Amino acid sequence: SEPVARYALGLGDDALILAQRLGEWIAHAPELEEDIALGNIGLDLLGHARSLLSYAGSAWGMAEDDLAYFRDEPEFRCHQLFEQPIGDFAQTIARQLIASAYFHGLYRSLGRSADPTLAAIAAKAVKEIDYHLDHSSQWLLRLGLGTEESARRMQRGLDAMWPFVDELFRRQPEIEELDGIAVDPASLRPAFDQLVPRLIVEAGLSVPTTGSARGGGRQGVHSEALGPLLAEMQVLARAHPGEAW
Amino acid sequence: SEPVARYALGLGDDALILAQRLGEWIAHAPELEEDIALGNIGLDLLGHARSLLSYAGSAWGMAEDDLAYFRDEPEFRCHQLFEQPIGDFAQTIARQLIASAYFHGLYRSLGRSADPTLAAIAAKAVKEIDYHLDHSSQWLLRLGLGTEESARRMQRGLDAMWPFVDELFRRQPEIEELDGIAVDPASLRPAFDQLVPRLIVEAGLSVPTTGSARGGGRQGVHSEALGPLLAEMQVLARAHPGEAW
Amino acid sequence: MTPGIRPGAVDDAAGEERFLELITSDSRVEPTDWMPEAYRKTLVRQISQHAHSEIIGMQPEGNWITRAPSLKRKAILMAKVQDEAGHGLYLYSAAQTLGTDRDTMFEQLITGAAKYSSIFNYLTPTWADMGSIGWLVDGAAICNQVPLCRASYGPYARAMVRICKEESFHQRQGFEILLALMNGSESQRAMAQESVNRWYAPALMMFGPPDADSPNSRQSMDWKIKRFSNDELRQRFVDMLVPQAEALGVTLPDPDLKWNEERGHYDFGELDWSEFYDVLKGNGQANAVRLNTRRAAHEGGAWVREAARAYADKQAAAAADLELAS
Amino acid sequence: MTPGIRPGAVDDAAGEERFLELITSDSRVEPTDWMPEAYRKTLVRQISQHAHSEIIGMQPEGNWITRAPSLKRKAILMAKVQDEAGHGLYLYSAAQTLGTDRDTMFEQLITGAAKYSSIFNYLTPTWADMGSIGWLVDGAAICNQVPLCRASYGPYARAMVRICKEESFHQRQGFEILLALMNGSESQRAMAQESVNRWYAPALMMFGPPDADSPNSRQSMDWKIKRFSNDELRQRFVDMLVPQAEALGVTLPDPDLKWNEERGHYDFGELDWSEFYDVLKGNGQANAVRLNTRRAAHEGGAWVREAARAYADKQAAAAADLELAS
Repeated sequence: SEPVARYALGLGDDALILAQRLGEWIAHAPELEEDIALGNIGLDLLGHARSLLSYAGSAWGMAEDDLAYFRDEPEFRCHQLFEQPIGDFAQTIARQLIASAYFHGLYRSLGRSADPTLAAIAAKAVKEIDYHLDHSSQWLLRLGLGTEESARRMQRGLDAMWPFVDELFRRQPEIEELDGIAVDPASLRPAFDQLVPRLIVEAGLSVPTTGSARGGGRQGVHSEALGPLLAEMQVLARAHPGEAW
Repeated sequence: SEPVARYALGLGDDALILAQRLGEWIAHAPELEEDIALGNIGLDLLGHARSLLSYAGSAWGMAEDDLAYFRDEPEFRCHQLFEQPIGDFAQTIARQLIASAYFHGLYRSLGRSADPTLAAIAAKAVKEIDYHLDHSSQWLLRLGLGTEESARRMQRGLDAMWPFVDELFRRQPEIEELDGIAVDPASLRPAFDQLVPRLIVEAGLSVPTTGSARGGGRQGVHSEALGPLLAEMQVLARAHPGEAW
Repeated sequence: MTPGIRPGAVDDAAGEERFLELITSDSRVEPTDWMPEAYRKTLVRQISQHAHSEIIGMQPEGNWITRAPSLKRKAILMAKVQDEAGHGLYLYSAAQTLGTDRDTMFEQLITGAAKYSSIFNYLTPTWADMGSIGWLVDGAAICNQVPLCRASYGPYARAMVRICKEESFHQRQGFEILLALMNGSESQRAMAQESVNRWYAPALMMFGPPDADSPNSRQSMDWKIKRFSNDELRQRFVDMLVPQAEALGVTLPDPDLKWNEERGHYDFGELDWSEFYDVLKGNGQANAVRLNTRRAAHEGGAWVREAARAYADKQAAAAADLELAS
Repeated sequence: MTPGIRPGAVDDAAGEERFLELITSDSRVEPTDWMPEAYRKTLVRQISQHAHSEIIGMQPEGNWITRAPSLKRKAILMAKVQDEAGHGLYLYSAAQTLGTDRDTMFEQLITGAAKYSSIFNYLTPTWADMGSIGWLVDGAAICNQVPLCRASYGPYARAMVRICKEESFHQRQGFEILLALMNGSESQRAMAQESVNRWYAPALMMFGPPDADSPNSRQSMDWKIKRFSNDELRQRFVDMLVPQAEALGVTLPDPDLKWNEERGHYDFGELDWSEFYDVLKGNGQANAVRLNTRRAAHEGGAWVREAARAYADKQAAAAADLELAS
């Protein structure tokens, strides 16, 4: 149905844009193991994106690539967290920590969705997300408790990403009719708040006290980082509209 | 004439792509003075690019924007030096040093071209380039003789850009018919070799001994950095083909 | 020189008298004149906030330099963003005459201790925003700043003269961007209107809260730093905008906007001040990104500034040696 | 343990006899076996060069991850580039069994002291290059590597078994990219053909210079590290390519290419070896960029590796304290 498709589109865009960002790391990571790890996480997310976008597109007679390559910026529905530039490794880890904790709760709940396709996608994603969360938690500890410089950078990374946390958990009027199918984002906040601040403190760092960005990604309001990302992502496909690859 | 237009196109692309790169610094420079200085240099270069592309386009009934926004990568004629990413400030200074020394000789000679338009564009550019060369020479000294870290970075920047020097001065068969109009690039090399290595040594650094990149920018062979640059530069214009702004 | 006495300093009573005389006679207070500490502090805060606004204001427009849709627009935009950096520098210089150095002010900016205009916490998702910023944001800035060219503190007033000249140029450029879009395709016109819809109310809020909620304004007006109240300036701005909007063919997003024959002004609707205060508190679209971007540039460039300092020191030492030897 | 004697070391004469026996009987030499220093050095050089090639080879393909024209192709490409990082790691592990540690080898790579396959100094200006690299470059690599699965040094041979399996998967993916383009629009077909034109000769040169100019090969063949000569492998590759090119509908850019009934092989034209040597000397399209990119990643990530080390040390110290206390 249309509302389910719109819901899947938002989730798919989150995964797609974060996967695109992680792809920027490959061949540029601090060590080969991280080229592999960040690539793996990116691949998992790209897999989630493809499932979700295919499902969304099925309601509109569109393929995943129609959605990924031929929508303009205001038609994207990702939260702004996922659009932010990769920054340094610490900023990437900060975002991965937040994102993984969010997906962790989300896909666990969504695994119980009354919509069998969403439930199946989520159930498959859950195991992968466990690894993502473990990866970022481990790095949070290493960087937070490693050297003075790494702790400083890790704190900066958290501070830079924290304003985009709030948006993830805001109530979305558009999914209220999807009771039992969609997950109320607000319901995921307590678990996040129980987990992430504890991890940050364990890593010897401070839970940021920054304000919250206004957000609006689910309504097509995007940060300034998305435009250039889409320009690059879509350039080739758009130069050859309608072609197969 | 067609050969003159093609010659102007190459020079225009050099200036355009370097201006585009310098534009990336604005609001991101190490201090406000450099936001201004790099912006100034970029603006000058953009001015040269517009004059040269307009002139080239006049032979083909095309406007500067047709050339800047609606050519694909293999149709661009810039040397590969100008396409390289901005890197850190030292790498940017290394490129500016090489580029300014090259333009310095080029526009001085071109000021005596039998083609009055090219001569006029060059004569105007010469004074601006003097400032550009002074700016990069000063920074070369500051970074080369400043701190251990700045010297290390400046040397790295020079090493990274040096492979692209050779291409600037290669004989171009396609301009041989433009005797008295175009400048033979090879004729500019002695002055460059007299100036730049001396500046580098004065700054306490070593003249790089790296190999030379194969190049081919004037034939449309570009480095991997150009594609993403064009994707971003052209995205908006291409989304609205034929519109005025 | 007697320690503790600055050159040109006079005792407080005589100084205060002269200060009041300068203010009353609409003359200029200069850096060497005696001035009340509160006057000095108010000025430093206001001038440095203005400087910070110019510096942070480079980002929302800088965002489109690489994507400007024509080379002419790219050149104009680069020049404009560069002007803003220049304004930042003039203003820092003016503030420095009051005894606060530039590094201190800049530090306050990047640690978040000092404010900048909330308007720059809004985003520029479309090219039309380059037009709206010029037309509406710079337009509002001009309404604010023209009277500041007569501010009682000399260095500030003089900086504003130069800045206002450039700002009015910027405003015209913004207007032209929107005009080109409104004369363009349907999608270009839609882009322009959508952008004006987003920027109109925030631009009106640039004058600050309604007079009733702006208790500090009175003192600034008495000191002739400020010459008109927030609401007066806002009214002036709206009166200026309406005919320009008609010329452009854009609709200003306020159903209550209409000419009031009696007042000789346009009436306009209530603004949502809760949004204003929320952005001010740090919950705008881009507060964190703006600060982080400038801080990252500053921190990432620390080695460059250190090198420049080290080099200058070495040069000075070498020059001193030379002098000694001669 | 007697100092100076490694566990499993034997005196040279007995060791050499056993080594020759292993080689002659086509058995595997293992890390603990005695081996001639030249054999060890040859292997370290060859294996580490192979590892470096995998690592540097990530870049020309990594270049298209953000721009891949479909999500499926993006996923395949990401997985492929990641596999290359994995191959780099296996190969480093194999080389480490010969007593050279990974940091040393990596250092040799980024300082330019060690070589990697020249093929990765070519550029990937078009998406079709993702196809050509898979089909031609990985294809050539497989021809080279399949015999290495029987190399006399055990850890190397075992690493190659795993790598070959993945490479043949990569080659098929490359073929499929080109096939999709050849089944596509005219501009897609042109893109594919143009790319094959660029990569064909460099891929043939991947097997190294003609046998007459490759004096070191003989020793490697005697040691059963190498099983076939450069020219034999090149011939095998060309024979494999021709029918695949026909299936694709691309033309291989060699006018002299034709079936020789007598030899039972395809004849092919002379290659321009001056280009090969020029690229090897550092004058290829991307030599500097490839090294600088990896070096920048490594140096830019130094603080991350330091943090990981510091954290591990602290953990180890804490664990030791705990043990002591218990």
